[in-house]
Amino acid sequence: MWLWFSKLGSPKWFYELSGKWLPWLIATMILFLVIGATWALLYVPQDYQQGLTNRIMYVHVPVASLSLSFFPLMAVAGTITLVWKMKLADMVVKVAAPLGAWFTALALASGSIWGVDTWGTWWIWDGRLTSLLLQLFLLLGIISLRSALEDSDAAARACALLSIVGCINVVVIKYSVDWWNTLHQPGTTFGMSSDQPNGPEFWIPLLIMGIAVALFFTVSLILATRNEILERERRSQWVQELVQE
Amino acid sequence: MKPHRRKRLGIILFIAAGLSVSVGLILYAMSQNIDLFYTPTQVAEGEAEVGQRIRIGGMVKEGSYESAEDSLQVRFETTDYVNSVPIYFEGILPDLFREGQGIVAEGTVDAEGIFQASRVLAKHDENYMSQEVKAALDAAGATPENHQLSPQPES
Amino acid sequence: MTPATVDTPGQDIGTDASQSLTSAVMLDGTDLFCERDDRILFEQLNFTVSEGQVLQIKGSNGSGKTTLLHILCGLNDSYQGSIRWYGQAIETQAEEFYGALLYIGHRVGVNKVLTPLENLRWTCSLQQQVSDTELYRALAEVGLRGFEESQCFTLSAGQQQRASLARLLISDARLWVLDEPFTTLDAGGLSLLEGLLRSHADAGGAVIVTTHHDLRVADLQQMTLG
Amino acid sequence: MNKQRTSTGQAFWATLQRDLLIAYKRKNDMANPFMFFLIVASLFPIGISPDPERLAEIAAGVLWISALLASLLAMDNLYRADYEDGSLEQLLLSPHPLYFLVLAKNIAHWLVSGLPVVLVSPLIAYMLNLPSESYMILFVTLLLGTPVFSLLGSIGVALTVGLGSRGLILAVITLPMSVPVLIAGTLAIEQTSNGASLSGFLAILGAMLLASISVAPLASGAALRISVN
Repeated sequence: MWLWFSKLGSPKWFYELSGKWLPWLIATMILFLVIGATWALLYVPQDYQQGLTNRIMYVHVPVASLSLSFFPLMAVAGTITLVWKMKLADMVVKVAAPLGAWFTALALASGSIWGVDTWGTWWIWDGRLTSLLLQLFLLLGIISLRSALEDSDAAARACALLSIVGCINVVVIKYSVDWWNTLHQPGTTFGMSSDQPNGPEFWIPLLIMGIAVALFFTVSLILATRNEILERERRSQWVQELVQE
Repeated sequence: MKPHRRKRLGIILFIAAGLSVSVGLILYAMSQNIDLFYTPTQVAEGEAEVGQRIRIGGMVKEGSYESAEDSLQVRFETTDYVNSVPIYFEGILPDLFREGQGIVAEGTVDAEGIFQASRVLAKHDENYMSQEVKAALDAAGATPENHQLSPQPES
Repeated sequence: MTPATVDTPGQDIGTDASQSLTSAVMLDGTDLFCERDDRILFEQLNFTVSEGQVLQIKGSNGSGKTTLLHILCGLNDSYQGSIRWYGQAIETQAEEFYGALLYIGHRVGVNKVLTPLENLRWTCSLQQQVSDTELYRALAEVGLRGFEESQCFTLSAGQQQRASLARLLISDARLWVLDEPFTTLDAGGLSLLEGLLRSHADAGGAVIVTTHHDLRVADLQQMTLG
Repeated sequence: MNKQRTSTGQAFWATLQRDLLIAYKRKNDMANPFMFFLIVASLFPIGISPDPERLAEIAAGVLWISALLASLLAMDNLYRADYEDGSLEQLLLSPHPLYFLVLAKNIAHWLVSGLPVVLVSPLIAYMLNLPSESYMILFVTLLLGTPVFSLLGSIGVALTVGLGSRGLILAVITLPMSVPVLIAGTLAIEQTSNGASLSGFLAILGAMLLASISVAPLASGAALRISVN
């Protein structure tokens, strides 16, 4: 187990392993994305109230739920960076921040498009929206701290620390804005039979889209990490050999 | 015990004590009414003071919607299927506003028990149904619980 | 125990004075490696400092002298290798180590708006209790009599350096780590500091110092970085 | 020559006294955040409307935001001088737990930058036409909330102390983290005037204060080590 852990920390090992996985991951992602998107856009029945607008759910829900996973991910990777000084973990913290910012921005944008039709407003200072907006600000803060610190080692640890502090803060912000103002719907529980609300004809495409977006997230994270590995290890022998080929 | 061990233990205890007291305070705060979000029943029972700025959440009662011909004034009742509170509002309602739909209104309760809303927002519920299913459910006399707004804001 | 001097490629380390066999090894580093911004500052670096010894570290600008001192003091932990205090890892006895360590950096730790007296009082109080008489005596000894109560921004750089060096007179720390302590001192200051180093070593203390100044002390080791 | 070691408590007091002494000798640094608070708070009536009723509505928010910005402005000199003159290295090399030394610096900093703002807030509240029954709530909530600003800001400033230009990045890092306190503080004033439970809000602010006293100095200490490294 420990061997596996330290092996995983080696950028070279990760690069080679992820290189083997990537084609499969990308293929699965495209498959799920095509099926999910076609189903969601063309075949999901219209909602009895929202009509076609409802279909933005198939983008918004997967993206928004994934964007909540960035801070925990970065906090875990940051802890590993601080405690074990694993370079790979720092690379994950580094590439996850901009990716998280994009996901959060997309969640906000898709939610806002949905909101204009259902709530009657593009933006509202609701608990979930506000906490997601503040999460975006915190991520942007981490990105700008990284770019401001010249020393890569100091930047790695500073961002790791800020990710951990930020993760705690996202939780506190979430609770504080929740009792501040709430409009967003609660989470939906899905029914198993098609003659109930939230039947399979709604949630199966959502599940497929969820898997597709999660795969997209994984693939982007791996690709960005691979980029970062090449960038940082550009002077090492194995990267030189790779370039030669 | 070595002195530095004792010191470290001291810090840990200090921090743990601080954190546990703060958790206790949060639990206490949760037991207090701090968010001023009321259900129609709470308003009907007079829990909200007159003139106090609150938010009320409930469903628009079927058949209660009336609007003026020449102005934006509307009147409807909001209900949690136990009690209803009449709401008076002047302004543009959101597209999703319709009878049987969940809403959140901000405003004050006046002396006659009418809620003077300064803002009405449609709260779309967490249930999705195709139009056919909805029709089938209605035909079968579905209970309102299926699309009842949760009485408390999510937390 | 690793010997004090190891011939390593790229590292020119040599001893000028024989090492006393009887005294205990205070601080030793084994196989130290440090890399900064893709540049290797030093690798396979070994050293030992025993009681009564002065270790002088030389090297050109940017050769990593200050980084090495930071590593020895635990201010910097981005290195590989092991550093031990009386044969044991520092983390296991941090309080003993930091109680016995006196570090004066390149930036001497003298606040500009405070007076030498107030500065000295605070830095000393981080380690040990001192009385005002001791503080006054130490400041007088480093040549700051009459300046005890003037704010440090009115003093010259050399005087500020002397204010920081007054700690050497008060502290009972066994290990002194000094980063370029001679730079701003005048001739009087030089011989004063040299005298302090000598008497500290004679009393069984150890000194690690970066300087290009020729030190005249009994048990001197030299190490050149870069 | 074996000398008596200082206890952690003595090192804590020495650090607190030193920082207060420095603040006393640099009265400008002490006065600036205070002046800033007064000026920012008085910009709102000028910028929005001098109408007493509208002012009364926004007064709580204006006071809290001004206090937050004033605290942010004051943060910068918490560790900067120490970083530049090497005192920070001495602090980190002390045998005493860094947690308490950082806490001492944070307390000293709040006493000179946060407390004056709290003390003058009822006066500004009067000028902004805040309903008089809210004065006490404002005062108490600011008293509980501004130390949290200092403790959280300390983490941000410790992370950025080595940077040449840190003003804006400090704001970008610190301001979002301060939002929960801002919400609790302004809601406390607004909602209690509507009849909500005051003790609930005070409990929340107290919880935030205790939690940040417990955790923030640890993070600040770690951040200082990173910055000196």
